[in-house]
Amino acid sequence: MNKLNNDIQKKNILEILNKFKTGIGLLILVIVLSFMSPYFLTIPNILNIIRQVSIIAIVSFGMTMVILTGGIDLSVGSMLAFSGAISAGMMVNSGLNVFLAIFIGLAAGTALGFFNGLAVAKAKLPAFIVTLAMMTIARGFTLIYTNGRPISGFNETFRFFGAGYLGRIPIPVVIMFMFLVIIYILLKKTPFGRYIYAIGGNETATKLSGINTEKIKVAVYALNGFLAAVSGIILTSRLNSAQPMSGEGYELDAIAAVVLGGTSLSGGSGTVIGTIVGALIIAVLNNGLNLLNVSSFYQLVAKGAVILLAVFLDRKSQQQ
Amino acid sequence: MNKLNNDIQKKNILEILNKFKTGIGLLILVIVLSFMSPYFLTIPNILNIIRQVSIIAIVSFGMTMVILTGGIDLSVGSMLAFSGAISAGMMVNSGLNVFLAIFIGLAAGTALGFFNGLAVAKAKLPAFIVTLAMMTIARGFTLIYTNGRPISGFNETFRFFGAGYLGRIPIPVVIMFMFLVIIYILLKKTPFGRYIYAIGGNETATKLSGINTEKIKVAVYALNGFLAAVSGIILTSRLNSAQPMSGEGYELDAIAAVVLGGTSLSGGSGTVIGTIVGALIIAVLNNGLNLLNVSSFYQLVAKGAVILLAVFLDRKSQQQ
Amino acid sequence: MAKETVLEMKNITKTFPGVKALDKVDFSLKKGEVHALVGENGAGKSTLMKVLNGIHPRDEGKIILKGEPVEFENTKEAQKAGLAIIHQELELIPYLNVAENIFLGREDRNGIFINYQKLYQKTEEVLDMLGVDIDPKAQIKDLNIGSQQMVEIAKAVSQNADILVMDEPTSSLTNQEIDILFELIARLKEQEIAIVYISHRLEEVFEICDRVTVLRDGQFVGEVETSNTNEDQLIKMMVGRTIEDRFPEMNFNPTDEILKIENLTVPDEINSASFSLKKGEILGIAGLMGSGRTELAKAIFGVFKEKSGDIYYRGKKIEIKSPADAINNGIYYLSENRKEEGLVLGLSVANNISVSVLKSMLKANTFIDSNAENNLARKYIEDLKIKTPSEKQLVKNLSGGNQQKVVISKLLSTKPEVVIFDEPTRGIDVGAKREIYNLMQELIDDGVAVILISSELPEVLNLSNRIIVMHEKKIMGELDAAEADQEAVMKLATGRRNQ
Amino acid sequence: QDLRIGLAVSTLNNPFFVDLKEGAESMAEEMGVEILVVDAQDDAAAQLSSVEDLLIKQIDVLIVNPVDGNAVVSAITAANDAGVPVITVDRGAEGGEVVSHIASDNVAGGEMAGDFIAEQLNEEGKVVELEGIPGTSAARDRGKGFNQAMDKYEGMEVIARQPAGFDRAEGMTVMENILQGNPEIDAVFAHNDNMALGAMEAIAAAGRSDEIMIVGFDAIDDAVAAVNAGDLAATIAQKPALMGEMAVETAVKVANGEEVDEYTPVPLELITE
Ligand SMILES: Nc1ncnc2c1ncn2[C@@H]1O[C@H](COP(=O)(O)OP(=O)(O)OP(=O)(O)O)[C@@H](O)[C@H]1O
Ligand SMILES: Nc1ncnc2c1ncn2[C@@H]1O[C@H](COP(=O)(O)OP(=O)(O)OP(=O)(O)O)[C@@H](O)[C@H]1O
Ligand SMILES: [Mg+2]
Ligand SMILES: [Mg+2]
Repeated sequence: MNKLNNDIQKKNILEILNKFKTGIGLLILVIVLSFMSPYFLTIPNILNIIRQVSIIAIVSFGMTMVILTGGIDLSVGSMLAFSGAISAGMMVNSGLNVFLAIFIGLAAGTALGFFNGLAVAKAKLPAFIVTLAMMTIARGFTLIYTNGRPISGFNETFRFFGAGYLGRIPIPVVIMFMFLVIIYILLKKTPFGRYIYAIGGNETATKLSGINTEKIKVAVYALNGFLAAVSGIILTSRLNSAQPMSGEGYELDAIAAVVLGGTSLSGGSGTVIGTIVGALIIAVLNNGLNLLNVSSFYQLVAKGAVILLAVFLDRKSQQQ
Repeated sequence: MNKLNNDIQKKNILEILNKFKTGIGLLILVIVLSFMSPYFLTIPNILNIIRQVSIIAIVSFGMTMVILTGGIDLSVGSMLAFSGAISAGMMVNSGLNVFLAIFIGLAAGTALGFFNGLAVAKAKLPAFIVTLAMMTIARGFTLIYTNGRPISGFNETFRFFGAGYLGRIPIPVVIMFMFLVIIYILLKKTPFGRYIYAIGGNETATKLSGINTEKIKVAVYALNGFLAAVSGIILTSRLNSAQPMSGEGYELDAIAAVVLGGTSLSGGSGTVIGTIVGALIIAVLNNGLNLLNVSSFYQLVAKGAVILLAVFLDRKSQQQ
Repeated sequence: MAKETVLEMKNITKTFPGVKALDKVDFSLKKGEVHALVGENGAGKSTLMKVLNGIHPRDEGKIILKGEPVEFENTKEAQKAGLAIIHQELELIPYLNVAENIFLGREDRNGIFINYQKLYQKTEEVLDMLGVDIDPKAQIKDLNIGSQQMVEIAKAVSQNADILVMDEPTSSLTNQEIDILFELIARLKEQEIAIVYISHRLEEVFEICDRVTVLRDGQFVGEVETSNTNEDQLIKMMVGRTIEDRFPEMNFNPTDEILKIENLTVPDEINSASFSLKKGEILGIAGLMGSGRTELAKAIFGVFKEKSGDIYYRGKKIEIKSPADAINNGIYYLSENRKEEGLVLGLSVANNISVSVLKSMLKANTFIDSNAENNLARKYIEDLKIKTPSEKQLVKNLSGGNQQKVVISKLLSTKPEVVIFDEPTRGIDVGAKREIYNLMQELIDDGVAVILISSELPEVLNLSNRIIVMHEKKIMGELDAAEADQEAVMKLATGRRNQ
Repeated sequence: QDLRIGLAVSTLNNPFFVDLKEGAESMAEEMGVEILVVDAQDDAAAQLSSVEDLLIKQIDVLIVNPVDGNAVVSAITAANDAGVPVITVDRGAEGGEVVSHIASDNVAGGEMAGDFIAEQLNEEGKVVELEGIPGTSAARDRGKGFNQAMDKYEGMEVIARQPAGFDRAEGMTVMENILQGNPEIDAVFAHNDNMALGAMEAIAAAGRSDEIMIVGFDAIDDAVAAVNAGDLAATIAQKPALMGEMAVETAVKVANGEEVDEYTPVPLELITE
């Protein structure tokens, strides 16, 4: 009787594990770290990690969609910085109302993304080059706009988006979950989402089915710009300062989260749930290395090795 | 009569232009710059540009092969730094003979590339993640080996590779041309090269044709590590110092050169001649912006815009 | 029974770089008729239909649909005007499921969401109508090529178009499925839908079509009523000469055993298969779609990592760990799926043909001898009559049938001793088919051993000297081809053993 | 006369060097000389290339702010060969002919910060060090000076030493993580103000501002404001604008054949409330 129960439980656990295959690397990482540091598996630290992950996660959601279409976006970090700077400048220098300033910041990010989309979808230029160019251009814009100096001095309302709480839950986490759900539904349940997969799977076939693939792609890049802008505003609020160089290197982190999460760089398959797992792997790793006080040079080696191991475990468990 | 001659000439020029379509962006850039700066089209400056381009070009040659197979390598910058540091350390700290030290540096880079290849080809892990991990790991190794400090104090023999001349031609340029020719022939004329294209075009079909695709891929990544090492040693010699942080961000420059040169990121088509043109576009642009004394923030904007324009012109001229 | 004409194409001309694919072609279609479009590989059939559907712009000519001249910029406009097309090369999305693929771009919505309930329900309906058992929720990538073909058909049928173009819909189907399709076509006809039917199987043309238009080398050759013509006459129109019999009289000369398979098992794919193969014979493998014929072939060819059982080659036990091992031993497998597994579409004809033998044509032991490479390609272009402007043409620009010939050339270039043909005549025209059969004869005359997997039962029955039949990943039995008939094979294929 | 001065800056993505550049530019304008600025974006090889580009334009004097002291030697030698005198600012060069070096001492600055913390804590306490990008000279020198100071005091202990990339967001994240694992922290020293300000946000959000004192480096505007508001305990001022001004002044002197000092120290200043 007991054995049977055991068997059933075992089977259930295996099934659950199977369903969340992408998470197995993360799971093992969490288990190992909780043995290594007594601080790791505590509620404050867990909240801390998900707050830290939220900014890169929001960027990664947009990146997931771009990569699903078979594209790439290297300009997310610069778009993030630009939007943050614009919002900050509108408030501090131009004295605009917080919400109007945020709106303008979001519009700025969306516009840059929209331009990426036009160049990729309409002018048929390679996404890598287009967004690499946008990466420098938007960074240039940001440096020009800020004259290379941080902008700070925000009011409390603005601070809320990055530093506020809803009960015990930090606002950035709330915003991240909101977008996670929205984009999950968008991808799974709406025609727009299905077309994104279709384009990445076989663009010609999608076009032959009468779908305006160009429009979809432009929308995806614009949405990606929008999400980068959301992150930029949260980061600015959280840091209490718009940094002209913020978001540098985020493109690689975001792409890494997407790919770690099981999305193929050639497009067509992957999920946003995988992406959040990927982003968590990176964040947990950074947190763990800090908690264990690993010295800086060895941190690099450890980080690379663990990422390699995580993706290795994931892919092996998926092959079974 | 004269008109006929004119017509023939016109046709010839058009045909030549047509053959070097990838170069049209570069050509226009050169023409514009030579009108804008009197210093631009002078022999010393031209030599200056090709010497500047040589290091990133050698890295880009390896990257071309990797991308042709449908892969990517983000670790080139770190492999470059590691090889440079190892060679320098072998000479300065371990007192080895120059050539032995160089040999060990080259072997180190090749070994790292070989490891990338194994993880991608045999363990079937995504190249993006594998080489991203290698990027941090190799950087960590470099910092550990150098203890975060530059290594310097080389003898004249070693200095020759980066700072020497063959007649008026700088040695790095000579080395670059040598590899350009070798890799051009490798890709165009040997089975190995043909298999690289075939794998990028359709890996399954290539495998079913009896080709050991795994072996080819491992070799390509190893070769890429080797070429990064060559660059690392030239750079170390040229700077007269092995910098632990050198080569940072080179991965994007190298990939940009490859893609600007017309190679598709999904693999299967492209040439190493295109890549050198791509690398030249970036180098000429940097040189031109410095000569024109464009201020640094505006330089970013100008650089992005010109790259976008160059790739736009290229693709348009190819569509005709 | 003079029906009204719904579509007229006049003087259609279309050139690709170096190829005049269509040269002043006329075509007309009446309501409720099934109109066959036949011609050799590369005659321009697919191109004509692509021009009709707005996929390729035409250089010249007029298209008059229901009395109105039309100008479609893209497929969406063609769809709106009531045209649907089943593409020769499957155009499906690998990671979307069957239902999503069928209704891609035409989903029922529930507000902003896809109404999945309705989507699956409608998919069930279409699939039921086609009489196939495919799970609407299955991902395309997990379906075999035959099922994918049925999905492609369902996709076109579900558009309720007035004009339905079928570009070789049966090339990957088994007899049963073909019967189902023909019943469907009969029903569509009753609904006054006009159908353009492209096929290289002339018996099908006589079974279901009312009229036939023949193209040759991009030119219109003629239009005839099926009732007023016969196969020989059609073939003559297509190829400009007569071909006596569909199948040659095969001469087998089985000698030594060359290959012996014992208890070959691949988890989930093949269940303990054993058989042997002699030099100079053709062993046919028959079975229904999904019975595991392809997997058996691939298992021998070293595609699967996990497998058990023994393979003996010339009496010696060998290990085949990869296709490279197989090819080095003289075994070659021709895939049923040329697009995914056979060709590097972005490389030239010459480069594709030579890829397996590149190492044997080197100059100075290092460099590819491009003269030798081009000569090799030109030899096969001539031998197999591959229609291409030159050996330097990219394979992706060839017509489907000619692509198939390129894969066959690649195989022949290795001078194999055991050849596994998996659906070798898929999409190949009558003349070329006959050439391939002749080629098989030549192969066995040279002492080569041939395994032939084909969903065209007559092919298996007429060309093999022995037949093994598979059912659900197992070998059900072996038949002597001389005595076997369709019925005996089908009995085994559906899992009933002969008493 | 038509003097043309080249200024090769290590990076302009950092307000410190922006100040330096602006100091140089305003002085150049004042003295009526032309100044050409190139930016190496912290890449030693890019610096060499951009110096070569400057030499093509026949500058009269080269002011270089090295990305790295060793790697810059090639650039300096190239200038020497072209007969162009070289002045280094902020970081020194390990070779080549340099007529004048204008800088403050980063090692001394790190030590100054360490001494200040020890003094404030009565020579007893637990300290966190936020390191700059591993391998950069600023991270090396400031860390070296700071740890020299820490070693002097028995009661001072560095309990965590973590890299945070000279970046404000990373400074915050890393500090958040360190706060999780260390219930007792008395002070934080960051290799630059950006990281210090990021750490300050993290510490404030954790409600531990009262227990932990923070010391930064560079005295950027935000940091000085934070010091004045009592949020930062101190920052070390290096006066980058002054450095830029002095460099141009010296360059003009060199061009006019006047004598200049081989080393002009720019004094460091500990900025407290
Ligand atoms: N995109 C293209 N570019 C260049 N040539 C093409 C292209 N598409 C088709 N062709 C050429 O046009 C001719 C007609 O091709 P088409 O595909 O219409 O033949 P088909 O009659 O359908 O042949 P099959 O029976 O083999 O399918 C062929 O010579 C083919 O090589
Ligand atoms: N990736 C996959 N996942 C699940 N099932 C699969 C997958 N690939 C193939 N199958 C199934 O395996 C079976 C074997 O298919 P396959 O078409 O290769 O067999 P076959 O006997 O060669 O049939 P055919 O007549 O098409 O040549 C089919 O039922 C197919 O649906
Ligand atoms: Mg066709
Ligand atoms: Mg099959």
